[in-house]
Amino acid sequence: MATFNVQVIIENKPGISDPEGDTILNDLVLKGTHKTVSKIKTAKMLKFTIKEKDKKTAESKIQEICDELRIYNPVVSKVSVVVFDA
Amino acid sequence: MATFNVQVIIENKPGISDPEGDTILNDLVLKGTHKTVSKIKTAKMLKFTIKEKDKKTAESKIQEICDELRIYNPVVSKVSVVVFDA
Amino acid sequence: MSLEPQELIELKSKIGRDPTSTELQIIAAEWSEHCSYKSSKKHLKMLPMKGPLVIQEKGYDSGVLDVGGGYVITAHIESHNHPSAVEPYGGAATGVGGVIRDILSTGTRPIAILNGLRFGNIEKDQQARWLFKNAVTGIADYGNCLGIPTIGGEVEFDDCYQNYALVDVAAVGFGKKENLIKNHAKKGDLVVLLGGSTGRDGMGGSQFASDSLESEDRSAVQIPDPFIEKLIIEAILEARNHKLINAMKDLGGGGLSCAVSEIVDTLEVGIEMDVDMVHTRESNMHPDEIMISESQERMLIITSKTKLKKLQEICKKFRITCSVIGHIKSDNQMHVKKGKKTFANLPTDVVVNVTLLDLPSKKPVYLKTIEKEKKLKSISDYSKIMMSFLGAPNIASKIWVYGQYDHEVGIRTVIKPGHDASVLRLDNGKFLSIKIDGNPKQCYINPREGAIGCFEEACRNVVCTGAKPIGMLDHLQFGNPKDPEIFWTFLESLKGLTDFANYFKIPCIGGKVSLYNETPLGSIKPTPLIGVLGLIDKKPLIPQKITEGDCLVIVGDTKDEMGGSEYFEYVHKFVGGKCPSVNFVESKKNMKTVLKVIQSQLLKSVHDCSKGGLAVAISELCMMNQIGCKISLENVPGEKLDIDRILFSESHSRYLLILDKKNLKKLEIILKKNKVSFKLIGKFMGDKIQFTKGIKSIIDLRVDMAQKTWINSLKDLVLHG
Amino acid sequence: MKVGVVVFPGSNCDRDMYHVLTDVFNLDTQYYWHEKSLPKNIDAVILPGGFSYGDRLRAGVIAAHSPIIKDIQKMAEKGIPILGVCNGFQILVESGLLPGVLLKNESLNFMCEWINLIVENNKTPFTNQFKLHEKIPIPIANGEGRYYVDDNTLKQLKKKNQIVFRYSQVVNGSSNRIAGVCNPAGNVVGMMPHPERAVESEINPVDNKPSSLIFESLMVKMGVVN
Ligand SMILES: Nc1ncnc2c1ncn2[C@@H]1O[C@H](COP(=O)(O)OP(=O)(O)O)[C@@H](O)[C@H]1O
Ligand SMILES: [Mg+2]
Repeated sequence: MATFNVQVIIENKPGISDPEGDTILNDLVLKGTHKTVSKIKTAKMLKFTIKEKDKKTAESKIQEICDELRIYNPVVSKVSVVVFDA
Repeated sequence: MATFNVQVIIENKPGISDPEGDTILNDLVLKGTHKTVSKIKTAKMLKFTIKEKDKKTAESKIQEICDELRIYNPVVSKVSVVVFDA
Repeated sequence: MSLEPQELIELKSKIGRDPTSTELQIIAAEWSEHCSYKSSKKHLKMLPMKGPLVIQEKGYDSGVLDVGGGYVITAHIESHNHPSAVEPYGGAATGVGGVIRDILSTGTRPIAILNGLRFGNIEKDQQARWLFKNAVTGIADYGNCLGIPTIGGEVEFDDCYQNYALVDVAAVGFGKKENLIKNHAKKGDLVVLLGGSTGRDGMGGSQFASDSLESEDRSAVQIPDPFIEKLIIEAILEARNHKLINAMKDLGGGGLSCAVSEIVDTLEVGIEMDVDMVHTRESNMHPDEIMISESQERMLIITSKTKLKKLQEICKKFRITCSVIGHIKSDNQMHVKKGKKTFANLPTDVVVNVTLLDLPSKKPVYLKTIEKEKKLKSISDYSKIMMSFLGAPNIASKIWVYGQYDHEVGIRTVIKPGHDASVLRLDNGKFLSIKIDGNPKQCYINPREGAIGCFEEACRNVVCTGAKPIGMLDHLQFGNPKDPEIFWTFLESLKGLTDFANYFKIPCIGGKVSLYNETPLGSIKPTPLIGVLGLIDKKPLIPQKITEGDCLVIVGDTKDEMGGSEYFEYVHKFVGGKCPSVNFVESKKNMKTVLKVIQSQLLKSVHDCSKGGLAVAISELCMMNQIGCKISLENVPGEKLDIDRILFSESHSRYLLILDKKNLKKLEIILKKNKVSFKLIGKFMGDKIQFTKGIKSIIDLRVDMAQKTWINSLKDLVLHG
Repeated sequence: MKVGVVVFPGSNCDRDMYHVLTDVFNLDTQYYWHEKSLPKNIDAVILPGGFSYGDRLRAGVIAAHSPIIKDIQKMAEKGIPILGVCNGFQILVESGLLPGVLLKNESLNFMCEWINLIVENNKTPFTNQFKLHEKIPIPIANGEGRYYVDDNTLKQLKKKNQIVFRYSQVVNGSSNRIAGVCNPAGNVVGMMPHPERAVESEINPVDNKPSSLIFESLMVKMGVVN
């Protein structure tokens, strides 16, 4: 058994609006001096610490958790899972 | 000039509690069948699209934006910036 | 954390030996200004604390008022200034949490929150905007999650708070008198720590609150967890219903050190506790750290052995941790162990009794000249000035703030924020009216009159709803008390409040002192904040919609008192002039008379006249009711004054009465009989706010345009700079 | 008639709802803690507002995994009237009993204000006493109240008459100004605004009659009144 750090990123599916990202861009960043930014998207991240026999199992376990427990809402969000050695 | 995707991850500094992560762990994940998870930490992610002459400039620009515009509060959070080619 | 050299000597002589490091930490926490009130305590005694409705019990952290029918109201006020200045979101949120636990510790359910907020100049200063925005979100997120309505408050911006923030939170509780916790403990009782785990966050916060911010000790930041606080509230109220709580105290500044020593000392018992039994967030915490950690959302309960099991069941139901950390002894010692090893063993009276200071005071030099007026530029277009004035951050509607607060949960809120005081219905058929007010601009110019003014203004707001003031909360916020000039302003404010409270027989039921509020620019202006609670036996005056033809009558004189007015400071950038002062006799007469006419049901609504003066108060009525008004300034009672003074003087004791024309005669009879100064000054009509003097038009504004500016300007400032 | 008010850790409008059901409408009402099961003979179930589990991860998602939800699912299938208000609506959505999702308000802020609803479906157990398109002054208080469905689902909702309430004006950016929906059978209804805050004239600055009809509809449906 080994310990893995797993990053789960939950973000909007394409086409779903992201008022928070837009607000940070328009009311904060573009109001300042930084005009080279053209888009900001917000996402939520969960960092799991999990003990499994290998990387692959860790990844599939976390994917399972995300689907089963509705860590993300499939109507609007998608999720991506990246495993790191702890 | 090239376009870069920059991921900014904002999370609580070490030692600062994360009640949301604790709740997701204890009231959702551990109540289910997945007992191999031992910790969950939440973080916020911002994905910037930025046009700069190179990767390094992109990174330092984004770091500047985060600091100057108080995208995060250094008292409680830390930020990490990762640049990808678009 | 450290003691002053002479305090260390004193400690050694009291206990006859060198203190251990844990003892030093405990003492440093408890003897800090924040916990011990060492600079202010001697003087705070002057405030009248007793009254026919006041219930005094030992060990209460909030005031208790008997409101009849077997019910009580509890109330308290706190601030979280230093933490909010570095982490506005968490600082403001945990500020709410702290005062809620004070209410809870008496055994009453928290039913309302009020907040007073102060920041630097948000028009110029991005940092001030950031602080403001995040403090508001912090309060909203915490109070909303708890399901306790935030029903009112105030917001003010002033250069003196640059890079700083004052976040004051008042809370009200309600419950049956018979359910009040009668704090008691006997030998063998168990001491239980309940709620969130103890961690290293918030180490040394009370010390931090007493130090000036320069050191920026950022470890003193606390992470809010409103969800666990909500569960604690429900668990404790359920435990209360089962009579499982012998005594209770919340953990605030000074953490376990202060909570344990104070409760044990109050109950005249001793304690033996084991830090290993405290549920911690991190491993390897040192006993010193456990004793002084200010981790939030924790309560201390003393229960009997036989009641423990039921208490544990309740905690389990609400998924909160509770640990038995010690037991009560009869020796008046505070004995702290880790396993078998003793880390501290102090007489409780030594811990809780710091030597009180009697700091020197001296009238500040600046006060000699501040009330002199300078020549001001003359105004050619009052309409234009008025329009920008309505968008000034201190005048503009605060709807951007209270619109983010759930002010209705609990379904008690009869008068919602946006008027003068807010009103809650109580289960005994009566109503509670409450408002907090402050005015540092006036307090700076005249600390005594300014403080009295805040008190009267809060009373006025409550009176506008038909309530009789029954209790007061004060929060005294000043700079470094070791500066004799600052300490003088503290004493003057306190004396003023005392005089007013005595004259009006309004007892002080609670308060707080926050000193060392220093910014990079120096001390803040004196900022006492006064909360007034009023009781309505029958029916509150709920503002009715003003319609075409309604009359506007003013009660009270307008005087040449422009010092500290928003007009002087915002329009003329002038700090100075004569501070408005309250004439006690006139004030009482006006209050009583207005309450009388409200009871005789002649009025549609009453609005108090304060910040921004008559011009703003009347405009507010027009904008809220979307109706115009024609006002004849020559009819305004009082001294003979220039136009700008009639419009913008912030004289106290003035009320605007709105009524249907058919009731005017009856009203005039009552007002005359009570010998108050009054006059019919205007009529509601059309869609313009029109101030005239004789035949001359002074201000002419479209209500809809004015309203747009007034409603949106704060939001626009925050969101778009 | 027996009504159950379900209480989750962090529910905070449960007591308000209970007060209205018992003191205003004289209904036999009982609280049910989220770990308990619902009795078979219950006539209606209400999920009140609040912040179950502190709205962590996403409003309603953790509570949607509570043991009691299984019972609620069974009751839903049996056609028993179920109403979710605010957080209760969020829980019903997250547990799949109602379609769509509730996102952060477009303003990104918590919003507490009085708005107007329009009744779009007066056939549900909670709306049968309304005239179609009747206006209801009522308060909202939420941070995640923006109802979202994709275009296809929206078409379905319209076809099956599942849109129960709409805001009379744009409030928070909801798809089609939707404020409340029901399941295809119509017995499960979710709404963001708080009817329990609007049925007593003392605290209702506008008009308490329309909101009362939500509860009176239920009573008619159950045959308590007609
Ligand atoms: N921070 C706040 N939180 C909640 N309500 C607020 C806040 N600031 C102002 N309000 C509300 O806005 C209204 C006007 O406030 P204020 O200008 O302070 O009134 P007044 O001049 O009568 O003292 C009041 O109802 C008050 O409770
Ligand atoms: Mg007022």
